[in-house]
Amino acid sequence: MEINLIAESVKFLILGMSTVFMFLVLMVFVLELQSKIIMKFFPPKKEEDSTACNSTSELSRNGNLAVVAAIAASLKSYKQSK
Amino acid sequence: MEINLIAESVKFLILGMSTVFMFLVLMVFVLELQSKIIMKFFPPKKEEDSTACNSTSELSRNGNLAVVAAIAASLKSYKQSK
Amino acid sequence: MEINLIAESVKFLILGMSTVFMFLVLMVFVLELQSKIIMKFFPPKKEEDSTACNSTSELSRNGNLAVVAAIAASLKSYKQSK
Amino acid sequence: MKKMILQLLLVLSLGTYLCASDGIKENKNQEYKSKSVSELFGSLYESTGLNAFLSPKEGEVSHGVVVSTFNQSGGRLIMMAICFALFYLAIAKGFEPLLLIPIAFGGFLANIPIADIAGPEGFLGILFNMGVSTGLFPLLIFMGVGAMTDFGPLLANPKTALLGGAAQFGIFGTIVGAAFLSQYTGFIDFSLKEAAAIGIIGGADGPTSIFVASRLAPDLLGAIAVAAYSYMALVPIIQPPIMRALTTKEERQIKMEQLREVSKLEKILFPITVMVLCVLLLPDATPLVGALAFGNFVKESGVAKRLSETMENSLINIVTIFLGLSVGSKLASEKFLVPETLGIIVLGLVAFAMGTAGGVIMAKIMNKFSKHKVNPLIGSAGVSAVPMAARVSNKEGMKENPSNMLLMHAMGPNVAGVIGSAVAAGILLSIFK
Amino acid sequence: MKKMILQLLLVLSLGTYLCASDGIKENKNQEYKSKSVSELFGSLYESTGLNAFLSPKEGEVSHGVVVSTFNQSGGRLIMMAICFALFYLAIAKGFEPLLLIPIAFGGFLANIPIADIAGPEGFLGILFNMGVSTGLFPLLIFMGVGAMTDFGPLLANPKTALLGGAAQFGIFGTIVGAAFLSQYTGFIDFSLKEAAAIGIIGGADGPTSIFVASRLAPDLLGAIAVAAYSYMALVPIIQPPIMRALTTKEERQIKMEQLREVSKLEKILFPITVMVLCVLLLPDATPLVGALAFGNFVKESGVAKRLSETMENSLINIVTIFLGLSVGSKLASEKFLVPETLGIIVLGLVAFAMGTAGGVIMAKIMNKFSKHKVNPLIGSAGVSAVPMAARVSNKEGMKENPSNMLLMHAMGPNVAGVIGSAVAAGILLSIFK
Amino acid sequence: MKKMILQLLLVLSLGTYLCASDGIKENKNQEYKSKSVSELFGSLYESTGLNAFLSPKEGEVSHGVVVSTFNQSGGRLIMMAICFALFYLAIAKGFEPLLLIPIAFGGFLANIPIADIAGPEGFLGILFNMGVSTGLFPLLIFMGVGAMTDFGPLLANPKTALLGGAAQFGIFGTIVGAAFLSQYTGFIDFSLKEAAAIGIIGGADGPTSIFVASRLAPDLLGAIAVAAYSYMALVPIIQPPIMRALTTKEERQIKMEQLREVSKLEKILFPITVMVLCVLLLPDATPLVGALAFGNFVKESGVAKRLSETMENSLINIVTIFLGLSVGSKLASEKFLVPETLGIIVLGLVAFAMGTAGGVIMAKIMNKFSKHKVNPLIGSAGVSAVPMAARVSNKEGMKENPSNMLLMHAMGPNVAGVIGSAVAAGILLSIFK
Ligand code: NA
Ligand code: NA
Ligand code: NA
Repeated sequence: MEINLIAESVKFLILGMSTVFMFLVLMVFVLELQSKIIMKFFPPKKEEDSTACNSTSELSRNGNLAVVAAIAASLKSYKQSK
Repeated sequence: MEINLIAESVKFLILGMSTVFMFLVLMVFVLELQSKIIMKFFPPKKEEDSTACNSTSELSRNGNLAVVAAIAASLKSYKQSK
Repeated sequence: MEINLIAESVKFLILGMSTVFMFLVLMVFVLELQSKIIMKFFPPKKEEDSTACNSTSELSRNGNLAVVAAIAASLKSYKQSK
Repeated sequence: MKKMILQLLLVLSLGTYLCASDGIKENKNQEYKSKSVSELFGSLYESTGLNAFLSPKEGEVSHGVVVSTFNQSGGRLIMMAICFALFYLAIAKGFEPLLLIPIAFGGFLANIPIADIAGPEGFLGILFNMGVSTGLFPLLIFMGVGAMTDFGPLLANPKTALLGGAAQFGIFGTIVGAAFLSQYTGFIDFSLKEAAAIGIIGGADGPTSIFVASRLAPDLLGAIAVAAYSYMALVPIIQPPIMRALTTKEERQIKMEQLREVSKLEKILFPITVMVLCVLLLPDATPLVGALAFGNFVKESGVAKRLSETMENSLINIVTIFLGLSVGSKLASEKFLVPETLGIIVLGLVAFAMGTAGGVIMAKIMNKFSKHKVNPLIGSAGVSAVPMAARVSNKEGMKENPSNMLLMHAMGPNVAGVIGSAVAAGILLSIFK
Repeated sequence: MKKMILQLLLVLSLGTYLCASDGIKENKNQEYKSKSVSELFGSLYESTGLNAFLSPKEGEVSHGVVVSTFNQSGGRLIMMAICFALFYLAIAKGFEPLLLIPIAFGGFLANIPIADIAGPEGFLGILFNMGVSTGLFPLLIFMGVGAMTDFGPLLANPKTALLGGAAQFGIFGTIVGAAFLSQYTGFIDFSLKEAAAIGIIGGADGPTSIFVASRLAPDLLGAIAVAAYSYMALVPIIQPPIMRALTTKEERQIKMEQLREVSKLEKILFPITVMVLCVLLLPDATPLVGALAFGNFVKESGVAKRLSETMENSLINIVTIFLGLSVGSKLASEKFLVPETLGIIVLGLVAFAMGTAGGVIMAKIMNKFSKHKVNPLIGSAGVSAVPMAARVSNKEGMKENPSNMLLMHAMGPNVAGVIGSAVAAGILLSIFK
Repeated sequence: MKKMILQLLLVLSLGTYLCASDGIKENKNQEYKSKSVSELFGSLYESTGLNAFLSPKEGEVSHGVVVSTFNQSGGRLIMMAICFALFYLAIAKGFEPLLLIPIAFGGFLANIPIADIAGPEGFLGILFNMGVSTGLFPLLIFMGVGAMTDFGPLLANPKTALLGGAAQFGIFGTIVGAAFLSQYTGFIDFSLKEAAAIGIIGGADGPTSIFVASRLAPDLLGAIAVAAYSYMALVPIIQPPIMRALTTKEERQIKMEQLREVSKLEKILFPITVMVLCVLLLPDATPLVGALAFGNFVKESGVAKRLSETMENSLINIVTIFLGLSVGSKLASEKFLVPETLGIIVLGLVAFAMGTAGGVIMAKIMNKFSKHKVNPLIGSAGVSAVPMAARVSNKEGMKENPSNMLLMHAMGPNVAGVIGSAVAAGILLSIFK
């Protein structure tokens, strides 16, 4: 049986776009619901301190503690000299 | 033939624990002997200098020589300013 | 048929060395030609600035910007104190 | 030290003496046929590439298939020239060099006569069978992409995901286009499977394209991957005219509200939520979406930094090298120099254009129904091509109003487009299962 | 740039023209059967997870085995819930996240209907066959562990190794327990091989457990690995009550002499010495002990830093991702939701408890025969679970006397426990060879 | 937390209850035969290495071949001693530790009785089949070498490439030597293929040697690799006497003009140029040259730093570990303790000596025909052994004139030697195809 390629592909277009949209609309709906629930029951705490921490931890992850120590020492000796 | 699982597993317990201990007792014995031999014939040299070196080499391994140089420069310029 | 190993291997020697040389002589010739063409039509620009840049970019690649910033800050505060 | 070596030799002599009786002399060279020096040079010449290009042989088998004499000589030279052109574009023009360089180098290697590097025993063929046929490499890349992607902008404004949905029109519209070409041109003949594999170029996502093409149309893989990455690199040229043609000056100046902050918990839950939806609606998309979600989940969890850093660095880099070379192996002339390739190149451009238009038009439709206006310039970012397409949106927006920063707003549809394409891929894989 | 692309298209046109004669039109869609739009939506619905959960089919094959209807629907949902619980424990409670996150994600993927991700052609199945069936992944992890471990504390006080030996009572005692359950309960039926694989949980060593289980009882692998890692994370909860119950206040306050310094040469020779003993006494343990010794030898040799750093970083990270996902693939409902799993969970706890008790009691026995007193709190560290168990010893010690730092003393039995478990694994593998 | 675990157990109980009907009790231990405790100890003793060494059995199969009783006992001990000697050389003397440590450890593991670690199901065997039989590992190493190598000094003075050509006399001369040994000694019998594989030691390039040997003489691979790396480490001892013997004091004092600067474009084009030549003249060398050129091209392109850094770090390190262990698996006594090994060791030394001489003499010949004098001390660097041989040239030059820095001049022939050996490898592979 000869298949009409165009007819078939138009069907795919309909199937595909409606499924993609169904998926994403549902996702939008769930995400907004989820966001409301989280905002209400698990409001995020202020994290300023944690970010300050973070940049230090990033340094230490690179194994640069020695460098940090050297800088600290240099700053300290500078301050003492004042 | 029906196997008595408990009897078998108790045999494994005996076999296993005695072999593990045999292995470890032998290991303890060999390690202590080895340690004595090494202490006598290959006493470790003082390695203070080498450890000092090491921390530098660790820095350089991370390709941070430029940073080290910068620190050195900053310290030096500080000292000169005194 | 018995093969005379030495005769065969001498043939390989002749084949191999002449091919290796043919390849490399050709390579030398092409490289010199190529170099002349490049020098004439695509002369390299001065790249001093770019190399200066490079060492900085190398630092940043290692994610050490924070360190660089710290050094910069330490130098700056030192200068200000003068 | 010399003493040590002497001792070693001594020990060896002893050993060999003890078992010397094993060494019975026998004729080990039976396979080898003696040749004169001129015969040796002759057969060496016969195995040069020069000879292979100059005198192609009828019925020569390469990479497991018979190759026409044209594809043995001129075809290979054309392919090498194309690979060199890709090198030029990657290096001088900055076209997606991370993938185009390995792909083009793989293509160059695959077109070397005699060596059969892309054949089942060549190293490109081995890499291909190990990671592309199995689907492993694109999924590992997707893990790394997940570990690198911040879905925050999407979470801050979820409805922009719809723009990423509309951009998938590029995929399905192109399938229709491919069917059209097959039906009405005399020399291009795509099967439906092949049409679907070509359409996925419109997803503007390398790993998704490669994953789908390796399943639906492995012989077109090279052309599809090259088209996908090339057009991704060309996004700054393809998209702006379409974006400007479909929008008014006022629309392009729309300012969007600042994005709210997204909590850590939302980010952690996001990959799981997407997975659950995907499991319920479209399990066939779960390998792709799952890999992406895994990478993102490990990253956002924050408790396994070692793993997420590995996924976005050494692992993705290693796999990128292997994937690029493997995909390049499909640029062998006998696979690439077919009329279908021309169709793929044309259709790939169509796919990007339709995806862009889809996203922009969807934004205009949304503005009809919502009071929170969306700048339609961010619609084009729905095609993915992360983060290039979002940058294009931003740049176009700043042309109209230098103070209008659209980048973060465009990242929402941009990352949604990745999910949208993976869903579309799942649908196509499901149809042809 | 446009010119370049036009030229590229031109070259292609030329190429395709030259071989256009190859493109004979034929019907390439023979496999494909046309469907109406509603049929397409219908068959898409049939391939949704929703449908798979709601209407499980008799005789459905997944991952190569027939799956009961319960395991197709409710079973999979229960497993997903368990995986989510593991996520929670890993992220919020810090339970061994480096392995539990990949394992639980793998488990989640393995329970997705239709996609068959853990099947022989799914990517989890491929990873499993590549690295777990062959034993490669756990051995590579062990190399990394070797490259990360400092055996110094053990070398400084070798006799503490005996504590690491006594803790293996957890392994063999649990095998008896498993046999007991099989003999006397109606619904749990472990073979001896399976009992041995469960016992190895008591080794408190992930790679060892996985290596042994993948050889002796592959179907129980998921449950065994999850139990092993979960109880390793629970060590700070499981051990202290047992430690306190078995020791007096005076014993817990024993101060140990400071450890002597260990020379570099001793550290270099240690892995070789252990290997030689292992070769002489128990070759079946040499793959595991050998991988550990190799990593440690490369590290201590100090002349191949590139390699040891790779083993303890990118290599172990990459393999951890792959291993976790692969192991997770055995959390598919049809493999996990069997009565045996309940037995494994109970027995795993028993194993940790017995191992802890074994180590503590051994320390007390040693104190009877030696004038160098050992604090029995370090005995519990003999179960491995490096370095968690040693930290627990330290913490309990400091509770009695804040100035009594036991950490380094506990590291001795801790690392000896790793070797002890590997030896025990060798014995079990040898019995069932 | 306890509550959580109880809930988990509850869920599990529910699940297991629901499908408890699956758990029909059956005899799962049919394979297992009960043994008394003393029988258990007896069979454990029989599976010890001690027993295997003391009472070797006729007809024992290891790694897929029957092993003589000598090779089961004394042979394995000799091999272990050799591996320990290699450890000593690598660690204490700095002999190429990055490769000799993994190789020697692999050799040690391969000689463990019973465990069969180098067999097809042991992990060394699996690694070998995965990466050495397929040729993948040496090629990946070569990619890394390419990404690490700067061909600038060669581009600045291309004619020094001829020195790297002349040094290949080491390869072909040694083949003649191997044929000589086979013809005229009673106990060594190399086939022509094996002779070729041995000759390649003279290339002084690890990956090339391994690639060729794995194709032409896999059974000799262990000895060839060990010889290649050992003599590469011994270059500072082997070369200087030959260099001094063949040159006059005046020649050694020749000062060379400073090298011109090489433009970025030249460096980018270089790998492509070499590849084109290789395609035209010797496609059989393209896998090796191609891998090297790929790594170098990615590096010099400068637009894919992520990839080149991965190739020269994590990727090459991981592959080095795997390659070393795999190659070591061929140090099993039954493969290594054959008279041929003695021949390989002698011939390897001959190969290095001839290569060195070839390079030096070529430099002297070139000086006869050119006004730009070349210091013949840089000729010896043509054997490759990058960068050790170039350093030797530099050191010898400075002995005569402390201000004469030859290092950069020697790097030209040094890297040309790598290409030269790859070309020679291609010729050999082409002859025996
Ligand atoms: Na997309
Ligand atoms: Na243990
Ligand atoms: Na060489």
